[in-house]
Amino acid sequence: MVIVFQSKPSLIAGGVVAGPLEKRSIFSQYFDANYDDERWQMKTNEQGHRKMVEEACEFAMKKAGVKKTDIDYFMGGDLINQMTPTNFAARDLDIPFIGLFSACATSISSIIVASLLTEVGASNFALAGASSQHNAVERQFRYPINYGSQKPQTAQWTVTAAGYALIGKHQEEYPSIEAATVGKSVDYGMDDPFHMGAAMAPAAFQTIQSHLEQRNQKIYHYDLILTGDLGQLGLKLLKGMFVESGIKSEELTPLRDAGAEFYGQDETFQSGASGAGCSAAVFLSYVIQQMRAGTFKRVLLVATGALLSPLTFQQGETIPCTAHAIEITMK
Amino acid sequence: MKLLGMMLPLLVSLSLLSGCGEKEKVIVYGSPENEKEVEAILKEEDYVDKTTVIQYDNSMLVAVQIKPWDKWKKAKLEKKLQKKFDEKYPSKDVFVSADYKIFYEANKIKREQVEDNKLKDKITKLKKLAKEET
Amino acid sequence: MEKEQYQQLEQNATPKPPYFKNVAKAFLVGGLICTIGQAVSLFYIIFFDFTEATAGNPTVATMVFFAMILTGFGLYKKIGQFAGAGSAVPVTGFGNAVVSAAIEHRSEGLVLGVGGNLFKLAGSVVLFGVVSAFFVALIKFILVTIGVVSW
Amino acid sequence: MAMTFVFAFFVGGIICAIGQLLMDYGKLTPGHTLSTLVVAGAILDGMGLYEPLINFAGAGATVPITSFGNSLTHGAIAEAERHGLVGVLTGMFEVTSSGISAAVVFGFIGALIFKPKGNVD
Repeated sequence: MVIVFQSKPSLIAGGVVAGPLEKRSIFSQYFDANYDDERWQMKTNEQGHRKMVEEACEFAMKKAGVKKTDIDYFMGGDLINQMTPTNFAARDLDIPFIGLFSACATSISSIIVASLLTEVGASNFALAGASSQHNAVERQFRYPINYGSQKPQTAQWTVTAAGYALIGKHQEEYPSIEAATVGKSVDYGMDDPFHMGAAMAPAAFQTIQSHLEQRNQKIYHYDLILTGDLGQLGLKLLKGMFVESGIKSEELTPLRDAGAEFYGQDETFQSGASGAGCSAAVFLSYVIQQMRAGTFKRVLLVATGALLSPLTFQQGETIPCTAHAIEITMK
Repeated sequence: MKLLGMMLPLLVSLSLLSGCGEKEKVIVYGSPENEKEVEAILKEEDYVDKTTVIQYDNSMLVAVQIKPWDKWKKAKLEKKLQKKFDEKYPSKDVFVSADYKIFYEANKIKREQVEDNKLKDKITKLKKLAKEET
Repeated sequence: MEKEQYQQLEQNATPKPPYFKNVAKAFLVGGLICTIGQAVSLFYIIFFDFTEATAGNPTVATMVFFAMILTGFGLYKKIGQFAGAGSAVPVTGFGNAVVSAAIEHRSEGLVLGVGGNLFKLAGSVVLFGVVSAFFVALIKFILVTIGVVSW
Repeated sequence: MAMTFVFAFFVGGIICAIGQLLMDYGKLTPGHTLSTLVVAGAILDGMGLYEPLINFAGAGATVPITSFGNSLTHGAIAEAERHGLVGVLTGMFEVTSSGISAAVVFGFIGALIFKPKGNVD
């Protein structure tokens, strides 16, 4: 089940672009750019979403000193129907493209595929990541933006951000990917689209547990186990599951959640942030920069995604979720 | 909670304001030949708050305002008063209405001291207005 | 961990909504909107030829106009987050549902976007209003013909 | 007339409080809540309870969405009284049309003027 990369592909650079509201995030100093207009001066939200993806890729390439023509593969996805923003960004980037959908776990699933291509030698440089735009996602999954509905405390705020990593052959001075675990689709009977954290926590638990087992490691081997967007409640549930499985709660200190911390303790965002952009932005900016600065040696990045659609909710289905993990180390 | 603190005093004052003093309860305008009688009828009905009556030869408009708490049965009370006035003045064409618009217009007629022929038109206009459904 | 065990864990961990606070906020804002509605209908009664019975129609239209302005400037969303049902139940909520859907789908064009999605949220209100009115009136009609009830 | 303001505030507030309870306690979506209230308005009018409420509370009863169900039923019943069974259908929008026509017209105008604005502050 766990994939071990002998050649240890490296995360050479991470390009992260976020929207105006994300200036309020505690990670915003690590982002490459915060745009003032939520639609990137474009006519529609979806076009703004596409422009954001392109800019994130440009930042990643610029930071790595690589041109568009040198990139072998472009991998990514988002939450919009048929991932059109990423597809249209691929059209303009003009790079061989594979679209991936694992909801908010797309950031890690695309990095896993890119690493595999690098491992087998098919790719020298690959762009992999994910993105989400608040307006475009909300109007598709929930309600029109200006609709006056009341969000419960369990709700999370979809982040407007795009994070793309440039993955290449192993290089000592960059964080490198040692192993990865592809998560299953886990459904514990949660059906409330306004309480995604509860739906995704079991998937994160299963992926982390199987990764640790297969790598026969323990939680304390890691400086940081960062889940994608469980939110404050989801993280509480994840910790509860670990305590239930016999691990003492003080051993869970490395366990943190990007969504829960994204907007700090700001009441207006209820249970925290969510969206493919949340995990992508935090993983590929904060985590990479902290690892290169030496704060973290061994990190497990676990992006969590809820695989529902507005239709399945209306048809009374519960929400299956998935979580993909990559283990990154830095010398 | 600060909103709650602001709202309550405003609300309490609003409800006190309405229970103000006794203005004269019944105003009769036009040809006041049976003013005393009309007042007597209306005195009997405890649910009646204020009334303005407009009379002109044989047509009579009774614009009544029902006490707030009795407004539940406004429709029934209106019919009851109408029946009462019809029995009292079979010869006259009486029209009772508990609608605030009719009451407001009736007071306007009195204020503007509208005279004879215009008075007749006003009364028919108000009757038509009161009967409107939509 | 089994599904039931997890669902139990989730029940305890998820905080219950603050019932009393939400109801109080809904009561206040809902009451306020209805008071504004009363002022608007009084305005129509005094300055236009509307009686207490017929003033409802222009009042509702004016309240929907207010809802459009508030929705357009993105303020209704903030009121809605604070008041919940207090802003959704009055007719301004109905107006907000229609106007927000129209604004949202403007990017898909007037015919397919606005036209196709205008009643995406408020359509259910119209549907259940008409259907329930039909059955209630039908039942009443039957009862009257049987003679159990009078008009 | 001033007392009607107070009654409008309380009755309107109570109807919205009921809606909030339906949403929080009954875990209904806004769509379900509004539909339930409209049906309730229709049933109340069928039993002849809603008209007195309008007389008593004025806008407190006409502004909440329950008044939409009420006026639909009212129109249908009135027309059924005059024209028999077919009146149930023909009379539906007799009394109320301003709610929907206003919503459609202002929806269209709103769509022309405004753009969806997410929270950017």
